[in-house]
Amino acid sequence: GNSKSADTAASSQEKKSITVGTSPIFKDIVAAAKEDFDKDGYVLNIKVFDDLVTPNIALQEGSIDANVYQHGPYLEQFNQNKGTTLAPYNGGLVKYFMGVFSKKIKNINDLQAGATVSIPNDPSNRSRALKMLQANGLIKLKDGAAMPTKLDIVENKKNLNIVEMDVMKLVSSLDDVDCSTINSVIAVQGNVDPKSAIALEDKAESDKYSIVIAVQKDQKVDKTIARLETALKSDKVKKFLEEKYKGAIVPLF
Amino acid sequence: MIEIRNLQKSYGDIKVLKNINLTIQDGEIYGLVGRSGAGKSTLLRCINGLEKYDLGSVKIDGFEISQHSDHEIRQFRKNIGMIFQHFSLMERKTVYQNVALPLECWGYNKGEIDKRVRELLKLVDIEDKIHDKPRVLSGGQKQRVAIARALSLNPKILLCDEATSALDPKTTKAILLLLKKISESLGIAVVFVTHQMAVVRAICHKVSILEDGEIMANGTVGSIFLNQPQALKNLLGDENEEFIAATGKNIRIAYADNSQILSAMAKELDIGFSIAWAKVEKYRDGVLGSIVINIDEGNVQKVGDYLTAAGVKWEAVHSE
Amino acid sequence: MIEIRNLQKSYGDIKVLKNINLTIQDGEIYGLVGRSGAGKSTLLRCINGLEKYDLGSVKIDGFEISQHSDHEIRQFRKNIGMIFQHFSLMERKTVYQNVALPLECWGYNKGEIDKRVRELLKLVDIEDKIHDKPRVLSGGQKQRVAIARALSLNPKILLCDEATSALDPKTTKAILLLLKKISESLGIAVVFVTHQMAVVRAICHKVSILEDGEIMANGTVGSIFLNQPQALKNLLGDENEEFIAATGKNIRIAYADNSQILSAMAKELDIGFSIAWAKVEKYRDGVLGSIVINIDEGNVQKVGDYLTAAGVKWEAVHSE
Amino acid sequence: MSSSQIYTLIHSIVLPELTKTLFMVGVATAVSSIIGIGLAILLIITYKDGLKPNKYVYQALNTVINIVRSFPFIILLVAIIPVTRAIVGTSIGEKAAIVPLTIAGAPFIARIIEGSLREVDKELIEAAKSFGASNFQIIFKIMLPEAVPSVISGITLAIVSILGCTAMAGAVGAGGLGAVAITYGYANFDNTIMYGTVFFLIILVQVIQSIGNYLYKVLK
Amino acid sequence: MSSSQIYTLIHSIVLPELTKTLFMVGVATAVSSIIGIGLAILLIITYKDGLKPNKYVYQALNTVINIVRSFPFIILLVAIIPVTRAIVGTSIGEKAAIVPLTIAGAPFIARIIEGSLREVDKELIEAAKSFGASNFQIIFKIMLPEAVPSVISGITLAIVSILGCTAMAGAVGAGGLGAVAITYGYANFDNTIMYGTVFFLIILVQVIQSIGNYLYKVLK
Ligand SMILES: Nc1ncnc2c1ncn2[C@@H]1O[C@H](COP(=O)(O)OP(=O)(O)OP(=O)(O)O)[C@@H](O)[C@H]1O
Ligand SMILES: Nc1ncnc2c1ncn2[C@@H]1O[C@H](COP(=O)(O)OP(=O)(O)OP(=O)(O)O)[C@@H](O)[C@H]1O
Ligand SMILES: [Mg+2]
Ligand SMILES: [Mg+2]
Repeated sequence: GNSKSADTAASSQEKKSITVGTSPIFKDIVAAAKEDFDKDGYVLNIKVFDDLVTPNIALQEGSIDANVYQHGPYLEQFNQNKGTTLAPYNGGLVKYFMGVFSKKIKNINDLQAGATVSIPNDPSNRSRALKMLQANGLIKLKDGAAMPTKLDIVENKKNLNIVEMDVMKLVSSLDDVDCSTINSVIAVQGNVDPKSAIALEDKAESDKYSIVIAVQKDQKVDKTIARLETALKSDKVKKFLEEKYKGAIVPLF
Repeated sequence: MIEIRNLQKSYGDIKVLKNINLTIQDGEIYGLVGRSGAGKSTLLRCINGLEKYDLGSVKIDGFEISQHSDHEIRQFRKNIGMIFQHFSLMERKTVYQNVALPLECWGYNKGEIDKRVRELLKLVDIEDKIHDKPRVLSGGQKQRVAIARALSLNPKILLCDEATSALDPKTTKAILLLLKKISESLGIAVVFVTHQMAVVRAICHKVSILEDGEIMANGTVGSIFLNQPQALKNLLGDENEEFIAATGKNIRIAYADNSQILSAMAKELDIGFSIAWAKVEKYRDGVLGSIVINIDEGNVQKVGDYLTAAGVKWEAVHSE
Repeated sequence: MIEIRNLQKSYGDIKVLKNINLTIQDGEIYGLVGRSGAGKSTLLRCINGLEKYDLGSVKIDGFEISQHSDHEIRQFRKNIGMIFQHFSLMERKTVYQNVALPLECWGYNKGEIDKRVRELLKLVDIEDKIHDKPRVLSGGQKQRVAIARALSLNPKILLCDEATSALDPKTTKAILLLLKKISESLGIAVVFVTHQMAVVRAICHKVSILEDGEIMANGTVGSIFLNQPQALKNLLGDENEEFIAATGKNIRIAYADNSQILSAMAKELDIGFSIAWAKVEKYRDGVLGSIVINIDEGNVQKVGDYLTAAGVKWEAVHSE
Repeated sequence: MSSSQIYTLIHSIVLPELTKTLFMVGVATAVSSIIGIGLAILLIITYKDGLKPNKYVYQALNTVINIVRSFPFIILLVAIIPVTRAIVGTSIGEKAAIVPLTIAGAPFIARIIEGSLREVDKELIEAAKSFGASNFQIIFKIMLPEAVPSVISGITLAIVSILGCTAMAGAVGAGGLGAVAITYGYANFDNTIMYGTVFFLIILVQVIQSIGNYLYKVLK
Repeated sequence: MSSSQIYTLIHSIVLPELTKTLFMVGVATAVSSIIGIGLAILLIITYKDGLKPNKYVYQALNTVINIVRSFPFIILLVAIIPVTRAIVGTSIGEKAAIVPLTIAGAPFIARIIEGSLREVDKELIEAAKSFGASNFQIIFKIMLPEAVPSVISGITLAIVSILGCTAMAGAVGAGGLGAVAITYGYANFDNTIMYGTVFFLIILVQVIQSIGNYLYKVLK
């Protein structure tokens, strides 16, 4: 009985081996932090989820200890809709931004009526894309929609044909559409220079969407998560980000 | 005992069986003959309940299939072996496994099964193909496997649907002998659908002639072949064309038992005759058949009177 | 003309055909008999090339299938009709469509096809099932459809594998008559595998007896049935057991043509005899058969001498 | 779910997306059935015991089919973008989705039909040979007609599988009920939309399967 | 691709992920075959012309199968998370992926086996009835053995389809070759990893299909 309670005590404060869920996009960042974390007997297990819902479900059920893939608003919305009790661990980690890219036009105002615009089909990127289109005066969205979808478009003066698709397909869709809303991470990975964007998300807007470490509200491994945060916010990671993403992912530390 | 009363069955509008009445005793070998499509197979399948009927009853030792539970029906069918017209062998099992299947289904142990299967395969003379699949068997070999399978559970009733149609004469004889022996020694009833009259003569006690779903004639084999009812003639076809009679007249004599009628007639009437056609065969325990003799036109009256006086059935048949 | 020379065929280790030599002329109806598994079907299938053989040659009008292109083989097979032992009908086509199929494949027009199909279905007397699928046909009905299909292209050669085994006697006669007529009027060769000796006698000119893949006897039907070679006896089985002879002796007489030998003998020798067994049938254009007479023991010598003097083949047969 | 929600769901999502779905599934099934049946026929013909055995052709086809079947659908979607663009002029939208759906469906259908054709009784093929039917006729007048019921149930299976794939075709902006269920329902935490659309998918599958079963029964 | 890259690919990705893939596919196929065969048997028994016709049971099963087949796999994955958790204790990882793979596979296999069993000759079933075989025996001693070759090719088809689904199991962090091809290859625009892993998937499919074909040939 004694040793067991000791175990529990230890794991509640500093579980030595944790599992962190992440997405294909952010897995490299977490991996970059692994080296620092994995010292003194600590082990960081990385689980890559090819989905935006399941990492939170896994976190809620306790199958993983934290996840790193979503921005704050998404997490909030998730909690609201799914009744989960997840929370960001301290502030934002990194951020990326949205841009409008095109192989056909140089200026967003050159967009013809009836032009085709591709946008991401996942809620976290889609909402940002739509808001960016609104900011550029192309469409109007219903007031108060936290995570708007195509259904929330109330005005579409240019009668744009907005096509939703997988974020990963946006880059290749540039050959088929007039313009596309792509986030900087995908752009850089798909060999599109983020600086070639013909329009960008408001800085104030993209600041809202910083990526967070999500944990359970009443999580019991505070110390270990703190260690994770430290590892993620290291200079090493910063350097890695600069080298690999060339400014497409902006460290917030 | 099989009792069939007022049996009726239709497929859609077509009445396939019309008011069939039939009683078959234990130990009896019963022939069922009739033209193609007359309903023989259907009648046979009604007996073990593979086919549902519309009206009437089929009882076997008082058991009417429509009134019983699945379990009872299984038990009942265990006692009824059936040889199917198209053999219905399992394509993916060997000869051995095909014959063993009913035994397995009834939970016999391995040793018993092995003994019985080998014994049966020997009886039907197909031991050399024991581990072959039906695919590589000849038609007659398949039929023999089907016969062995039907006998495997020592049925009390055996339903044979053209069970020797694919067999050569010698094998046919051997199989018929086997069936006769089984029927006699164990008192089992055999219903034998066939197109081979020789088979009927060889082993059947009684025979029914089906015509368009109706029994048009039935009785002992002797009486049917002697009396030559119209149904039999319909079945065998007009045989006139078979007789050669360049000259003279043909007279058909119903020939039964070991009478010396022909030699006696030749001597007494001092006439000559040739034989235009004859089929006299051992029928179970006597001989039976018809002989068509060809005589001079002038002798017809004499011969007719002589035969009538001797109590022999005869008729003049017209040649081509 | 079909010429088979030194034909050999094995399945694995089993030699199914051993050095078969056979010549079949145009217009000839050739019987192929033999025990179950003797290789009859295999031989038949070698003739139209459905089965490959190991050695030897099969030529039809000089055409050897193994030496020709697909296209030529098709053309060749167009002229060879085949009736399969297991019918091989298309389950999902109607009777009409089954018979029409070969005609369709050879590009006949709708009108011709319709005319021919209806004519054939009438010939085999199955018009009433014209739009039924094989599933609902009786065994004999299926066989008749198979016969109609085989005749549809007016073949020059017809291969029949137990083509009347599922037919009642009357239908059998009608079909045989049909085949005979076709063969005579169009000079086509028919190879007829069968277990029914009556069929052989009724329509075949010549017959070969296969035993374990070898031709053990062949010749005209007359000579085979008169001479009763061992192969025939092997095929028909020991017939002694069929004769009843409580008393006296049985003598088998080979009976051919319209002789009055029996009546003459009765009168001349002044003896009586009964008939223990007889099968005398019209064989193509004459009669042929055997008669077993039962005589007193004391008369055996007399009768034997008489028959020998008259040039009639005979033998004493032992009863049970 | 309130009735106004249902109305919105049906009007703004189900009807337009159902149309797209039917379009994608219909065209993809039709084309992949044709290709699949063609491949199956080639497989059957060139098989060891086939009408024209040809080891090389058989192995080549077999391998190509296996290769295409090996691609996870989402990857196939990307891998064949040049092909898609060459055929329909664009790589996005429901027309573009038809190409990968077809390419994924064809080898699946080929395998199913191959199975059905393999089960056709050898004796029937021999009978056809006996009256001189050409290989072409043996395939189209004997084997395929005899296999029709099992081909029908195979294609029914394939249609439902292709319908399942359309959900993933959302990745190229094709829309359709499945994609809506995922992107608007599932990913947007909207259970109304998710189960609502799935409900219509269920009805669609039920209808497809019933038609398949009915045809099977009639044709058998 | 340099040889060191290939080495890394094989060592750090292919081998461990292959093991996971085989594990997921193996277990899911085994379990869903059992369930699928069971369902198929029930369908066949309760069918209108079956051994024990029962309209209600048949319709119920039919509908359940259609419902499960209607779910886009990703939605199924999430919808059954409570079930998954109850069975394997977690909703993530390869063990957890087996549950949805099985649930998706079973109705697919059920349909395939149903098709195979339906093709068993009615006359054989009658022959079995004639000697008093029980329904149980008719299914297990006659129908299934007679249908074995076509069951085998059906299950081969199903294995490859389940393998295809494992790619989507990446959504629950299950890993496996397909998921790696997507998350490391596709989602990272890394063609080396993408096509490299797909190459191993192709080999895997080739092996599965060859085994299936071989068994079919032997058993036929
Ligand atoms: N399932 C069915 N549906 C419709 N009609 C059928 C069915 N089965 C048999 N028939 C018809 O019933 C009639 C009798 O068939 P049955 O098989 O009993 O004939 P049979 O006397 O055995 O003939 P054969 O000697 O040719 O085998 C035939 O006309 C046949 O077409
Ligand atoms: N595909 C095969 N593989 C192996 N053996 C075979 C094959 N086909 C036939 N045989 C064997 O060849 C022999 C001859 O068969 P065949 O079918 O020619 O006989 P048959 O004379 O027609 O007999 P039946 O009168 O019974 O139809 C049989 O012993 C049979 O088992
Ligand atoms: Mg019958
Ligand atoms: Mg044969």
